[in-house]
Amino acid sequence: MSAVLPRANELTTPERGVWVAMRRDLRLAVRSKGELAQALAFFVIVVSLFPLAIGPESALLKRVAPGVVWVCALLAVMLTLPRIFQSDYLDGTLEQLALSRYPLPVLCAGKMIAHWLTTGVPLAITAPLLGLQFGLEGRELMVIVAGLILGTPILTMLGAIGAALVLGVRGGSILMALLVLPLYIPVLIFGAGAAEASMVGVDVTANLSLLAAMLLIGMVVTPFAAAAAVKISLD
Amino acid sequence: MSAVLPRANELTTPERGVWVAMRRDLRLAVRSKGELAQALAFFVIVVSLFPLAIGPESALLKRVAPGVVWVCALLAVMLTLPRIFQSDYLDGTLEQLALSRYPLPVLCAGKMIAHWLTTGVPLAITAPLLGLQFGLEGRELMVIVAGLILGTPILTMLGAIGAALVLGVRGGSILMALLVLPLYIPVLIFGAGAAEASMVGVDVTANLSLLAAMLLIGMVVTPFAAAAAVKISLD
Amino acid sequence: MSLFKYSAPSSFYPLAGKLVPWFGTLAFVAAVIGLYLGLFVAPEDFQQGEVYRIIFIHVPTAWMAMFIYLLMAGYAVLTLVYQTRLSAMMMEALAPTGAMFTAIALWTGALWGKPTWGTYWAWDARMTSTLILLFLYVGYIALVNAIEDKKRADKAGALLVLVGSVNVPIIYFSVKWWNTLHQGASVSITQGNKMAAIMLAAMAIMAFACWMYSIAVAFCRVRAIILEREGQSQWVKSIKEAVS
Amino acid sequence: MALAADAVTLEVKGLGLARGSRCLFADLDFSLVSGHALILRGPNGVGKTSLLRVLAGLTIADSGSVVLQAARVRAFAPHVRDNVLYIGHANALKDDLTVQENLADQLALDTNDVTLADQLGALDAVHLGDRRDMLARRLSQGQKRRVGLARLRLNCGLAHKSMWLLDEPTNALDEQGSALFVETVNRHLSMGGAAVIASHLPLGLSGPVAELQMQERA
Amino acid sequence: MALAADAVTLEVKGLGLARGSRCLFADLDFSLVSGHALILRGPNGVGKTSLLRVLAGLTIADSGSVVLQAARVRAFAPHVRDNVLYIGHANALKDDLTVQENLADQLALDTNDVTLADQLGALDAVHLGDRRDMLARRLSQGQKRRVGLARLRLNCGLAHKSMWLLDEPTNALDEQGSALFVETVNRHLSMGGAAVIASHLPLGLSGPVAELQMQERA
Ligand code: HEM
Ligand SMILES: Nc1ncnc2c1ncn2[C@@H]1O[C@H](COP(=O)(O)OP(=O)(O)OP(=O)(O)O)[C@@H](O)[C@H]1O
Ligand SMILES: Nc1ncnc2c1ncn2[C@@H]1O[C@H](COP(=O)(O)OP(=O)(O)OP(=O)(O)O)[C@@H](O)[C@H]1O
Ligand SMILES: [Mg+2]
Ligand SMILES: [Mg+2]
Repeated sequence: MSAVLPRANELTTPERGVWVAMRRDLRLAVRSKGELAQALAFFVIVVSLFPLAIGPESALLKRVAPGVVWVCALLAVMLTLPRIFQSDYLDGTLEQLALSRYPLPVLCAGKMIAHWLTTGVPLAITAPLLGLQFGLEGRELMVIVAGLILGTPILTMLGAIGAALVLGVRGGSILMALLVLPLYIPVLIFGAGAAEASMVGVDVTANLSLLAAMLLIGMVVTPFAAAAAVKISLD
Repeated sequence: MSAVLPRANELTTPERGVWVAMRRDLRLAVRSKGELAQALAFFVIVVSLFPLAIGPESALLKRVAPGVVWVCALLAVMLTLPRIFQSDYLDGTLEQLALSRYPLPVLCAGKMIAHWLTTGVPLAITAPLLGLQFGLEGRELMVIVAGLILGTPILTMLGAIGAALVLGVRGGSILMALLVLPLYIPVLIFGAGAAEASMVGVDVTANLSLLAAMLLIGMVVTPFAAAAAVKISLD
Repeated sequence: MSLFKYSAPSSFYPLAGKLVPWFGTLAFVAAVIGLYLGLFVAPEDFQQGEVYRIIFIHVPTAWMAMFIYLLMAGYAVLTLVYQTRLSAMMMEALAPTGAMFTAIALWTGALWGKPTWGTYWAWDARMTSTLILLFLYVGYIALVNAIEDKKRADKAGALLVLVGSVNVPIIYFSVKWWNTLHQGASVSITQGNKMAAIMLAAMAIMAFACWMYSIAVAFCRVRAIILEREGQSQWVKSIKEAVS
Repeated sequence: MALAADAVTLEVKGLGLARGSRCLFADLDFSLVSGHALILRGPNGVGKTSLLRVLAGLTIADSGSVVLQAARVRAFAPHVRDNVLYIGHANALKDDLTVQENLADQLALDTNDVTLADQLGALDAVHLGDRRDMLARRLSQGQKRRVGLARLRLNCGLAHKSMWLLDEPTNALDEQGSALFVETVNRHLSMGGAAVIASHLPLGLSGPVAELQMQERA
Repeated sequence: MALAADAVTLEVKGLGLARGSRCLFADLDFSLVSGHALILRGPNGVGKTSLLRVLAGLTIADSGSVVLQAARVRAFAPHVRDNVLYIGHANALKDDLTVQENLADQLALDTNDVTLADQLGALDAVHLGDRRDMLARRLSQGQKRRVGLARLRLNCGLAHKSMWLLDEPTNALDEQGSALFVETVNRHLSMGGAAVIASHLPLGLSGPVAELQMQERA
């Protein structure tokens, strides 16, 4: 058992850190049955509430469809944000992550990816089905999917920061909503904007490329911001 | 210290049980500063998201206003549901409540009241302001307020049952959303229905009285249902 | 622990104490002059009539709403990079004032909208982004109040404001752009009512008044915060004895 | 003797509980009367906590019966709620309330005639007197346990919950705290109460104490 | 001796920490080298946990310095993350993963060359062999602690986190478990590791052990 080994940190590369954190969270998501389905189901249900609340005129529904779909996607992602850090914080895992051989931003990045794979991706895939319910057609649907693919990771990344800030704060989940939603607004506007544009036949590339730009910036910055937030919450 | 006292259960009347549970939760809500404001702020923000997603045409906005307000109120209440039992479950308080001298349904009733006072009431009070943003006028606003006053307690009561059922389940918050939202649909339909009716000048009493009826039934039944759910989660 | 970190509040406390009355009086005087010019001297607006005079409240407060957030962002950097406690306290002291000005800008704007546009609220780009700014303020205040441990609250608030400030420009332009995409019901605000020099003067003076007011109030609050935070430290005790 | 009137009796007959495929205990028989204590002993995972939860009616046994005060223990039955005081691993403290408020709230569940003076007295006794206005979240591990100890001290005098079910009560307590606990239980027993206590450590209770040694089952 | 190369040293100078109005400790000086253990003693609430968190860089001290491996301890500095293994009151277990998966995930944070065989060996050693595929949520209190014990056992051989900071590690463990813990720490020390342990119970470590008795301050 006391064989001499190379110091493990030579083996602990950043990529591996991302992978370790991501695998862990993905496995948990798969284990707690239906967790994958949940964000999705919430999305579907809330979207379906609107016809009940607004009334059945198909013209009106089609008109508001992109907006409704986007707002609901945004809420679905937001509701699942606590998953990223909450339970790890409560059971002491977060301390262990912070003291692990891997730098915290790397692990945060892994967690973000896992969260996106278990929320954003399923949402983007189902959105078209809901769009059909509201009478949207091919191109419009494609634009919504594209927007969600680009937009949901941004929601996850910004959200992770908020989720980390409210760790251990009572009433945290809704406080987090308070912090995060204003930051989500540009994503909402560009995403829904693209969809609307596609409906009135305006060019959508502008909107989408803005989302892409935000995504790139986010990928560089947010892991560090999230890690900083975690450190603040652990002290 | 060893003075002989009457068995305490002669002193522990149901009303008192309601009061004990309610006071406790209200104090907690007041303590964690801003918790009162949070449901409210969430409500305001999400309502304000829709114009950003749908677009600023005032006619369209006014048309969808009641539906949007109601869906958002519903979500705001739902997001605060975990407050009712979650933390009590995690820190072992719930077991103590279940083993206390007061019957569990009584304590649950107290908790529900506390939750409504800290969510439904503030929502009903703010709703008119948001209605104004969407260009609704006096009577329509009044109907929305009346609907919320009658409807939000039902949301709390039904929600408490769902909240109790998902205790200790990972990803519980969103799973709870799945359980609860379908139950919320009637409330949504009658509430939003009343508001719509007021806009087209139809009589609203039918909708509202249906809400009132649901409220009365709920007050009788739900405390027991919630208590049963708690017992299930504790075993 | 840098020396500055510990000496700052103790030395700043009396300084602020001395300055507050000055800024206070300046604010008061400027406000009186500005309002007098604005409400009585300035001529009536040819198309809007008397209502337009609301501009003398509206515009300065709207400016302050934005400036104060930027200011807070600056303090946020200090807090996170140099971990100076005073900067964090300044943020906490400024936030309510900023929120208030934002609210006033919204309020006066809405009041103004009724007579001029026939509606209290139109989802005009500027209005919307101001509303979002209010949300940002509220979020910060909620977070700082919700966190029990002050040290942590400071850092958390700072990080939030920083992330927010990065978003503010994005938000502003996104909203502007969103609004112009499908032409909304709103009238462009800066549409030409020629501003007489006297109006500009009045507005400038009012803006100055707002600045002075903000500084005065912020200093008062910061003093209160310092007392609350350093309640047990020696110099505060000595002050309290001196007072009582 | 204050409680002689309603002396407490616990009768366990042929009790059995299985978890998944594993049988934790079977045909368990014992009984307990006023003034007596039963200590549950056994290796980790043998089933002490599970047994306590069955006695409290929190878990339903697979076989056998638990009879408290001549009435069968069912989940949350009134006579159980009137007589059983269960303290598990969790401390049931609200982070956002002060120590004294937490104590008051816990007591309010059992009785409504504990004066503030009594509470402060108990807090002093468990060395939390100077922490009484501190938020519970700031307490150390052992101090959190001590709040429960204060509750116990008040209980043996006031609320008359005569059957104590305690799960590793001395965890995280220092020597002085453990001694205080022992003294508290002794007082409770001497006043006609009874207690079932799961613990890995020697407690050194005075008065009639039985031990139940639980064995790992293949 | 496997670790002689990177012998571990901990230097604490004039360390001070206050919480709210209360000063927990001030001008604390001590040092620790390979093969030595330091036991933190003191009444509940005296500051043992707080001190451990400072040493781990989780809490920032108000004054003084902690120097580990000749480099100053800052929050989450690389050399801290490479050398410090901290186990607090929380068990860092995922309820929804099996025991073995939990162990594997915890190890994966420090190293990536622990074979499954090693893991199962360690689980057997802590008497969790037959529980390895059970969900962690079902474990008993003591069994949860034992997973951490298994991690420690693998660590002294494999991951080389040489500075152990352990907060009441024997809580909820039975006699056999505590004995196992002591043996594990002894092995760690004999391999050139070092440990700071907060505990209320006598541990009976062999080898060079210092005790730090912390006093309640007025
Ligand atoms: C709630 C509604 C309103 C909000 C939130 C609002 C917000 C703002 C803001 C943030 C500014 C400063 C912008 C800058 O200086 O770049 C501003 C300036 C101004 N607002 Fe408003 N406004 C509102 C309604 C109105 C209305 C109804 C009018 C008049 C019809 C109006 C007229 C002006 C004028 C003339 C300025 C100064 C021009 C300038 O600074 O470019 N506003 N408003
Ligand atoms: N579903 C299950 N399948 C198999 N065994 C289970 C299951 N659920 C729980 N167990 C076992 O039941 C036992 C629960 O025991 P309990 O918590 O009562 O132990 P304990 O005597 O309190 O131990 P400790 O001294 O560590 O507190 C554990 O050994 C656990 O492994
Ligand atoms: N804000 C505060 N104001 C005053 N005292 C505080 C504050 N926060 C924490 N404390 C005190 O600091 C101490 C924290 O001590 P710590 O948790 O390190 O104790 P410990 O030695 O680990 O005790 P135990 O043996 O019970 O685990 C407690 O006495 C607590 O009352
Ligand atoms: Mg146990
Ligand atoms: Mg401790």
